[in-house]
Amino acid sequence: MKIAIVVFPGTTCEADLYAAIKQTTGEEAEFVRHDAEDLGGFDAILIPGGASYGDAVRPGAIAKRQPVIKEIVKAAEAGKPVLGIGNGFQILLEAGLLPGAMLRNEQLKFVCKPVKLQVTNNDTPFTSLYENGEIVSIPVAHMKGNFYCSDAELKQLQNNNQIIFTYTSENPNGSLADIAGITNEKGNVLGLMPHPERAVDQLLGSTDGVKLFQSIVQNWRETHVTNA
Amino acid sequence: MYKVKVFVTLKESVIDPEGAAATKELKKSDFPVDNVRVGKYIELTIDQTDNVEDAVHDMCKNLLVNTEVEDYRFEIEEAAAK
Amino acid sequence: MYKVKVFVTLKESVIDPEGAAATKELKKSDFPVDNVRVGKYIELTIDQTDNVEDAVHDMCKNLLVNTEVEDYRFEIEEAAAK
Amino acid sequence: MSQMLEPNPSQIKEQKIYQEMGMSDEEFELAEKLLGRTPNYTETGLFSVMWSEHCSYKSSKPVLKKFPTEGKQVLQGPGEGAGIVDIGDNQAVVFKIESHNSPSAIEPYEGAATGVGGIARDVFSMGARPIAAMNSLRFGELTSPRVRYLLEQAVAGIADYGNALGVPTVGGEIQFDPSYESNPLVNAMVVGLLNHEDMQKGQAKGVSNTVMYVGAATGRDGIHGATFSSVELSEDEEEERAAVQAGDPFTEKLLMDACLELVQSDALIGIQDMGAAGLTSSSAEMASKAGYGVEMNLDLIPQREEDMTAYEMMLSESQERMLIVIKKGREQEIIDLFAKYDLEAVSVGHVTDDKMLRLLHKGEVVAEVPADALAEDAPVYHKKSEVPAYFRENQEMEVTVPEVSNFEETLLQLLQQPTIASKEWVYQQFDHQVGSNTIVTPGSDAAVVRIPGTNKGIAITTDCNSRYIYLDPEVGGKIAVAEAARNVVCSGAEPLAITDGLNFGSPDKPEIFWQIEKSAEGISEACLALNSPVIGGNVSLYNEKGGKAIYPTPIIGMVGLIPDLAHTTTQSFKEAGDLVYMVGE
Ligand SMILES: Nc1ncnc2c1ncn2[C@@H]1O[C@H](COP(=O)(O)OP(=O)(O)O)[C@@H](O)[C@H]1O
Repeated sequence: MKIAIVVFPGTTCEADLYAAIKQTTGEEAEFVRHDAEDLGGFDAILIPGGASYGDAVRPGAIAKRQPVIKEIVKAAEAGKPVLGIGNGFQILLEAGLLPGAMLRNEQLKFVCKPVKLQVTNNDTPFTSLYENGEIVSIPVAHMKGNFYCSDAELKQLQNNNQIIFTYTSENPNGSLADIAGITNEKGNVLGLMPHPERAVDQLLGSTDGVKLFQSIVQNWRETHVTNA
Repeated sequence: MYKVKVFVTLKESVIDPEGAAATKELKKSDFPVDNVRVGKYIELTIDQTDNVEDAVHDMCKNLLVNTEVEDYRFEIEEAAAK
Repeated sequence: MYKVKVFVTLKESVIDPEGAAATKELKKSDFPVDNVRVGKYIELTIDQTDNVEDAVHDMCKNLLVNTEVEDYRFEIEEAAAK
Repeated sequence: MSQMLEPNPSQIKEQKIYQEMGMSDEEFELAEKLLGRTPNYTETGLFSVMWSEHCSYKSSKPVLKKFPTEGKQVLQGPGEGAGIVDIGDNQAVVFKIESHNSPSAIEPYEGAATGVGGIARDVFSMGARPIAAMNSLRFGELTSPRVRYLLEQAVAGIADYGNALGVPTVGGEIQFDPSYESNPLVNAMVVGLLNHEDMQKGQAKGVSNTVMYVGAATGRDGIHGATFSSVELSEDEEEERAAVQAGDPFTEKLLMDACLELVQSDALIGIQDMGAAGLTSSSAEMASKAGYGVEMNLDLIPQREEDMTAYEMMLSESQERMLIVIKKGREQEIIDLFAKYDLEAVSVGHVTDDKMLRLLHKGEVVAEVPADALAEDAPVYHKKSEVPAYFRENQEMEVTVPEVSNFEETLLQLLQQPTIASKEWVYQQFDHQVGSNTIVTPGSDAAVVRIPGTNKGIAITTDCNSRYIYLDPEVGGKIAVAEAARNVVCSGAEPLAITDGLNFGSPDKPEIFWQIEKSAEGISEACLALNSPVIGGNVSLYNEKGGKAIYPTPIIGMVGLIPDLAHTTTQSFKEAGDLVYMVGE
């Protein structure tokens, strides 16, 4: 499996993500730039966190206009797994690959701490190795993770089982319906505010992010084998 | 050459964490205020003569505004060329 | 009851990284724009009849505006009481 | 604001205009002597900033000399942007602490943010990738709304800058005391990591090599000598002028990534951050250190504002800029390298063999000063030192042990003290985990950061109990180093070296100078005892208002090495039933 890690000017979590993939899956990963024009050779696309373009105008507002976005849209349409973490989630929202928008955290401050999440749908290529309802501990680190969407959009998210992770016991940012991560309708594009790449090593406090990366690889293997 | 002023506001249905905090804080200091809403005020110059309005709408929709949660309006003033 | 609109802009000498990034990005898309500056646009209602201007200045200086780096101006409109 | 309006040399001398720039009569005379003529306006500006306490350490040099600065682990002691310590396996850590007190007192958000930006540049200009940031803050009592504003904004400024840069802010310390009411302290420390072969120096060597300017454009930010030019400013314009410089962490992030690629290039000869005194200090110091000269054409300097004078450009404190010297003929390579990061690199001059800093503007030589005169020949003052009355009185007091009747109540009272209470509110705003190497996050003794790709780690702490220093600067200085060492050791590390941020009142007062001297002696003695030399630091003096000085606050930033992360320890109790021991006296 070949995984692309998309790097925009201002991205900061790419090395962490790369290390996490190597450590948890051993799969091949490669950095691609914001101006990359062909991601056809990749099997999955990951957009790490950070502050692309310094979060100018809105987080993700400038990133969504870069050439690589076309390729990400193509990959999403082709059914390949696309994962956006933190700022990556914001970019997916801005690019229209996921519904809704991020507002500033309710408490108006940046928040960095481990939070408890519930896996609310394990029937996705990102969560298949988790149990449904499983509680995991994964850190957040963001200023604008207060998810918002219209009532109609929320209803659709709920009816289609597109809400994959919710905050439990404490909502760190005021996010609507405690939403921490959602997918698109097809389920192959995931936006996730917490950082699973920071939860792959007991030394760092949690290994609950491991199964997310392993799920991606396992699902890819399965479809790959069936198709072959 | 025109000077453009764009006013970006959160849609009424969307909660405004910044505005809510400001309202609370001002009330605490006994200002009889309410409904503080914090939006953006963007100024720019544009060096084109035709279809300036269309261009501004384009810029807003493509970059300056997230129409999912924000509304905008703008004013265009003539400005001296530099 | 008045409706107040406050326009907060960065002082001219202060760098505006956000505006600079927006300028660059819009130029890349061939908009003939320049000097994008991103400020704040604040709306609020105030329920008092006298010295509204003074009150707004107070609010601006004490909370809404960082006068070390920002300038502001405002407009006051009469609004129907709720 | 054209140069026509600037006073000529004889006006500067007769009207003592140099005094407005902070130069004394004797200093101006010395400048004349070194130059062999009366300096013009721009040249007077160069002398005034380079001979300021901040750049020249003219009153603190005799004190700094006392610090032990050597050890077999030290690869670079004081004298460069930051000190460097060996950690084995061909790797080294680079660190330094820097104060940003006065800008933070005026505009805490930007003041603190640009403090982080400045010290990060000091570290990555040595060729090191920043892997952790720390801070040390002092404010008045939280009962004052102004203090709460200062705290809130300073914390937000540190957070936003470090977070956008992708450098984890892994810890720090905060103390509240009335002595800091009008003089808050904001000190920031950054630790970087490099391979030995990537060590850089700020040197301008090799005749006709090219001097390039990289990063953000120059504006009129933070020009203190603006006192004079303000005569020409209408009130409106004055209003438009901010008193402090603002930061742009996005540009800094690009600059950092670009510089870290640049240090791999054999075209690079020298690199230095444009910190305080911006273009002046970087160019003069790089020339002086290398024993060469530098000639720059100021018309080529990227400028953000119109009609800037030579004086303004040379004294600007605009952020996110670097000066580099590269091998002649390799310019295009460098331009291309920076273009990849959306940054401009511009050739602005070259290295000469005449040891002069020569500046051209609009076709004329506007300044021509020996680089050494600016960087090396500043006067050194041996200030008077005197034991303060309060100290003598205190010494005569009997030692009494306070009686505690209700331990529970006293404990609760202590825990409620803002200085002692949990600082979670602060460090939750810092992205302390980015990089995925923060093994011990804020809230324990020292922070522990893994050396990427290894099983080693470093422990980092900042400490200083300024009340102890006030009561007895010598003992207090030892205590500060000892506390830092205990924090580092308790985390499983062995102390390597320290950086110190010396924050004091006015050295012109003999009692204050005594505090500076004595605390330095205490620090030195503890450093020797613990084999933890001083590899760099910063001095911030004149922290006083209305004659009232802050408590003497020499902050110790210590870094220690953990050879095996399995031996990392944290502060918390782990399990019921475990035994609790007290070690020591
Ligand atoms: N308190 C101190 N203790 C030891 N060294 C110091 C101290 N203050 C400054 N230095 C050293 O003096 C040199 C010049 O410092 P400085 O001018 O602050 O550097 P910069 O220009 O990067 O701010 C640096 O190497 C610094 O480490």
